[in-house]
Amino acid sequence: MNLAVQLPGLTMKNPILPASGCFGFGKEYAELYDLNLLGAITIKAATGTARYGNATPRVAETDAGMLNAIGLQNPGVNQIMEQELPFLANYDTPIMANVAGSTIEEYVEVAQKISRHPVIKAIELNISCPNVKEGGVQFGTDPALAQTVTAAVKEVSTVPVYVKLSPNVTDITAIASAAEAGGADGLSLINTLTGMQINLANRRPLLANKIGGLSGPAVKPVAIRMVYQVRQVTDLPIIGMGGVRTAEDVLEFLLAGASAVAVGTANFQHPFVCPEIIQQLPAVLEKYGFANAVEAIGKGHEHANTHLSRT
Amino acid sequence: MNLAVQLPGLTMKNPILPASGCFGFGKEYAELYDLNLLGAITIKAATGTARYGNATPRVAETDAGMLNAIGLQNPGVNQIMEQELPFLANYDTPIMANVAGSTIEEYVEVAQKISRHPVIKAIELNISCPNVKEGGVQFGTDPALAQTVTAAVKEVSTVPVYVKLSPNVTDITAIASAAEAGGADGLSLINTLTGMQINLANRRPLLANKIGGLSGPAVKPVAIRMVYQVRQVTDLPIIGMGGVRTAEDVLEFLLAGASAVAVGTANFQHPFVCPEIIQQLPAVLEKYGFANAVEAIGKGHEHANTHLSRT
Amino acid sequence: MIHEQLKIISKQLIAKDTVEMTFRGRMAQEKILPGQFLHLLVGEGTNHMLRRPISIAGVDRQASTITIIFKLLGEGTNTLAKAAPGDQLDALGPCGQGYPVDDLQLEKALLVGGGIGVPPLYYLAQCLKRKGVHVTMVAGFQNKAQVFYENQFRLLGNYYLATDDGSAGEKGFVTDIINAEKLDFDQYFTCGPTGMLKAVSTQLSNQEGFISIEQRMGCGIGACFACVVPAPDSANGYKKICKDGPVFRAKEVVLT
Amino acid sequence: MIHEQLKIISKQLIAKDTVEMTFRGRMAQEKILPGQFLHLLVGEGTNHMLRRPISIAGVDRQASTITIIFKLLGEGTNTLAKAAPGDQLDALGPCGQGYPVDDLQLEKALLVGGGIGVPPLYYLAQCLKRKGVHVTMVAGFQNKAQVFYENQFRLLGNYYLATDDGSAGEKGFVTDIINAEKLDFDQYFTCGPTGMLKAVSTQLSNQEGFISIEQRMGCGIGACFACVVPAPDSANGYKKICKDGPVFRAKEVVLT
Ligand SMILES: Cc1cc2nc3c(=O)[nH]c(=O)nc-3n(C[C@H](O)[C@H](O)[C@H](O)COP(=O)(O)OP(=O)(O)OC[C@H]3O[C@@H](n4cnc5c(N)ncnc54)[C@H](O)[C@@H]3O)c2cc1C
Ligand SMILES: Cc1cc2nc3c(=O)[nH]c(=O)nc-3n(C[C@H](O)[C@H](O)[C@H](O)COP(=O)(O)OP(=O)(O)OC[C@H]3O[C@@H](n4cnc5c(N)ncnc54)[C@H](O)[C@@H]3O)c2cc1C
Ligand SMILES: Cc1cc2nc3c(=O)[nH]c(=O)nc-3n(C[C@H](O)[C@H](O)[C@H](O)COP(=O)(O)O)c2cc1C
Ligand SMILES: Cc1cc2nc3c(=O)[nH]c(=O)nc-3n(C[C@H](O)[C@H](O)[C@H](O)COP(=O)(O)O)c2cc1C
Ligand code: FES
Ligand code: FES
Repeated sequence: MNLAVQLPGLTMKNPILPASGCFGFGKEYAELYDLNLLGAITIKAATGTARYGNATPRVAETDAGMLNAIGLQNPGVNQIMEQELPFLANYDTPIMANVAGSTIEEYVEVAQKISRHPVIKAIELNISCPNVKEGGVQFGTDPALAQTVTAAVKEVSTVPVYVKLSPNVTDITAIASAAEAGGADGLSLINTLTGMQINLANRRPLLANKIGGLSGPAVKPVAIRMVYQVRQVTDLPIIGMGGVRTAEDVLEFLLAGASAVAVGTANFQHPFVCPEIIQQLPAVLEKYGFANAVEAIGKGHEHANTHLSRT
Repeated sequence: MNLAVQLPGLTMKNPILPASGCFGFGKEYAELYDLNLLGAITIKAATGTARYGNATPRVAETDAGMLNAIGLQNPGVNQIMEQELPFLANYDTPIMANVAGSTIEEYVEVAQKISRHPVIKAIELNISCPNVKEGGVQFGTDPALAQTVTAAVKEVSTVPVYVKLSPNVTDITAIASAAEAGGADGLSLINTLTGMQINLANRRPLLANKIGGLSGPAVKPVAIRMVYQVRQVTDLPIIGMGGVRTAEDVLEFLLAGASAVAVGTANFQHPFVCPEIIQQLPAVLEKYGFANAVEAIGKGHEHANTHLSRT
Repeated sequence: MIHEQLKIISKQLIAKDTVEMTFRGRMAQEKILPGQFLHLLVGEGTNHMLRRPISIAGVDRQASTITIIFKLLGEGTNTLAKAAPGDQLDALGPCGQGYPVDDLQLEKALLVGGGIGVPPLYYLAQCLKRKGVHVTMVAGFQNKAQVFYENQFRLLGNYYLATDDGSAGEKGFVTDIINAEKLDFDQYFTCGPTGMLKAVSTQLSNQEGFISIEQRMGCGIGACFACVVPAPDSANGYKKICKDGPVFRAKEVVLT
Repeated sequence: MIHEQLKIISKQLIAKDTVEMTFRGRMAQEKILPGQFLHLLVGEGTNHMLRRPISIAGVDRQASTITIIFKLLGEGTNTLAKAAPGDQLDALGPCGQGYPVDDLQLEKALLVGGGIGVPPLYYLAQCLKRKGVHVTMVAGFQNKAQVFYENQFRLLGNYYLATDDGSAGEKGFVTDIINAEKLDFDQYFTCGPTGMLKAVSTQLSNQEGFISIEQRMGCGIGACFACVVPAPDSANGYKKICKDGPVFRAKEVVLT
């Protein structure tokens, strides 16, 4: 069965890509399986200079999910380009660079540099990291800022730009529309929901950063809702994510309107989850009456009224 | 061990109360156990006139949670007062009435009437129901409207007013502060997160209303985070809820800053969950070094810096 | 209705993806009407926050056992099926209102069941037979592999079988059989997918009958309003399937 | 590192809340250093999205078995403990970097373990002994009920025991014993709670030593940056515990 999907900049063999931050720069998973199996790869966020990130503990388990507060740890854009990207040139899987920053200037600098690296086929503009005090989340919650930073990055990027949206907003469609107005080539959603766990024994938030980002199956209904709503206000291609761990989950995102589907947290539970999903996807598509992956995209909207309750 | 907590209007034997909409008007659970065991009871939302609610299906299961789109079905405030409340007069457990509406006038009418019924000891102002097109959710996402409706209801209510907050907002503290400015006596959080599930077989949203409210353990980290954040901006008592199913969960909410803790979805999984939690709470409090329930309230903040990352 | 850990005493696959499970428990001593259901907890921890409603397909008061029959459909029923004899299942029951066997005045009953709507009708057939009522059962299944309890029903009265693909019994729907056989009865009793319920109750709209409805449930005890069905002539305009049903007089509710 | 369904061949409670579990699998044929760990999947479905890291406490290449010892702490370890001989556990391993036994030049080793830090030191003691190194073990536990493997360690060398309450061995901490006994050694190897690691490495700051650190993990393979520890002299300023550790030279990392 033909699983291929075509998104701006990303010619994908199948609609599956690991989500940013859950796959490092690919090296570790490359020891487990052939990265050429993947539709694409999103690498860990890059910032202008190296960041150490937050203190530990940085992760906590929650029911059907987890919290993380890594805090954008990365060696900085230059080192990523020198030390990490050459390895990825060994594969014919398109790479999407997740770009983060504290200021528009930083976003612009990183995007300008990294988009010029030959392995990078698209940029995912991370305006939604909840885990750093100045990590760009204000860009993800204020439509005007979202539009401005998107436009600034679009101007310098030599590859298509996907804007990664934060779910921690009253109206996701407003941010999606702002990104579109800023010239985004695509949207990526959802990043993590902000959450907290308190350690009963020492009576403090378990994560050193106190607040972290909730991901995993627990958030899937929120993610599906947001992809569905965003699909109704824009025609931009959507990379859907949030809680995916099975080929059925992938189909649910495709029906909701995603053109490709990213897998994050599930890699930790099952390190082979991406190739396994890719293997099972044809049977699942067939079971539900689809002849290929493209056919399923957006099909969850055909029976829908156009009017949705405002939420 | 002394589990009693004292909140405006609510003199509670213990900090546990069923959450609105998950306990009807008490009759069904009264057949299973003695309602006098409970700290308080929140009854199903009342509106000005009877509402049928949404079409079915109205519920769906999700990982560690569920979606519901009941749509505020209720027989209307008059009939609730005549047919439902007299039964609750048989118990010495304080009753909190959940009040909903589409307009400020409707909120005011319902609050004015129901607050005068002798069994009603407090009002929970539901400005956060995500499941009806005109169900008041705009009051829960716009701080100015939240303040206005709170003030209007406070003016007519003869009992303390708790404002129930929606988690579907960019900044929960802004709404909390608005409710306080409107004169709220307490806050109640969280209501459900909006979510969706798509039925793969028929390719449409599973709930007839398409979008529903996500509740259950899946959302607990979001709820804890919000209670914790709201605790830092106001001294109003907080009724915490979202995913509670064990006495440990209750302690986590107390540490986060809740003075009482409501249990919703877990009643469906384990109909005896409330009395079971109440029975186990003393041992859990003792295990973690507390001599009574009141001592634990807000104790998760003592090690905390006052500065929190804005999310 | 009581809450009990029911002990599984037997489990078997009686048709494709169809499990028959028998429990022992004091619940069997409660008054249980056919059509009432168990509301079963699935799995451990937080994986399944909602119970699963499954009809009671048989009660043996003497042996103190209750039997259910369920189809493997999704994660919940598959998890239930993994439980083994000796294990306990957390059950609420008997839930809801069943067929009012005691109050019925009739000589000839027509039972019409489709797929997983068949199990409660088996218990109903037993109760009716015990009352001296003559039972005719029309059962519909997708195909031969799905058929179960054919012999058991034949022992209780007339039995007609239809399958969608004709691989067993007549090819067609239960309504085709009712049409073709001109069956004679005082009241009918039907349970199955909504499409079938609509077809049967329309076809038999001149007769008195009872239908049993399925709906996704939350609490299963009448507290959450998840499972309502419009009932235009009732005081509130609706009925709760879990508490007022799942069995209703055919004309009492509006199938949606 | 490989991914394998390890078959449980034995399970026993060896002290209060402490389970010893032995698996059979081809993983036992991999090169496994003491200090390396298994990253174990817990339960089914979505209840546990994170695996649990548990140190390897013994390897028998001939029998093709791997042994772990773990303490029942929370939901994860309690679920693991429910698995029975014959069941399979989904494991990644051997993960991380262990004590570099092959490269070490020493005659006398001091091993200092606290609580669930003791298990990897047992495998280390075996490897060292095999190399002809003289082993002195100082083990600390909360109380007598928690003590395990005392006899096994005694067979491998000197053994000192401390408990917080004095219910077995000396009353006090491992550092008290090191102080009191003026133990003689070339290098030390320690594993246990962070407080103990800090105390031991401060006390022995003039000596060469290795420590093994715990931290909450995501991926367990170096991809998620959950488990970093500051390492001021390294190229990046940090190390990943799951991949570069959990064993480090004592002066390489800063305990937080
Ligand atoms: C009163 C009543 C009696 C029933 N009796 C039987 C019976 O005797 N034998 C039998 O095989 N089945 C019966 N069913 C249907 C049975 O409840 C569902 O097949 C079962 O809940 C599916 O669960 P699952 O996890 O396997 O499927 P999933 O589709 O994974 O379930 C997801 C969710 O949807 C709900 N759901 C899915 N299908 C149905 C359905 N048809 N009705 C209600 N809820 C549903 C589940 O309870 C669960 O909450 C009955 C349903 C009702 C309402
Ligand atoms: C490299 C390494 C080796 C270890 N070796 C052993 C061993 O040999 N024997 C043993 O008993 N324990 C060992 N531990 C600790 C063990 O991983 C935890 O006790 C276990 O994960 C607790 O899980 P739980 O679900 O029972 O507890 P919970 O507290 O419910 O766990 C919740 C979450 O916190 C994590 N967590 C809790 N405590 C720890 C901890 N101390 N270290 C890392 N993560 C933690 C869990 O993995 C899980 O993600 C080791 C830890 C590490 C990092
Ligand atoms: C440990 C961890 C680190 C993450 N780091 C990043 C990141 O650097 N940049 C980013 O845009 N998203 C990051 N995310 C968010 C994921 O890319 C994804 O949007 C989110 O986790 C939802 O998908 P999931 O439920 O499949 O994990 C991270 C998530 C996790 C769990
Ligand atoms: C079936 C159902 C119906 C609900 N109805 C109401 C309601 O009428 N009014 C209200 O304020 N909240 C309502 N809620 C929200 C709950 O009161 C509670 O805020 C939410 O479910 C989170 O708690 P939980 O995770 O313990 O369920 C409802 C929740 C559920 C699951
Ligand atoms: S399932 Fe809750 S009222 Fe019927
Ligand atoms: S746990 Fe993921 S990098 Fe160590």
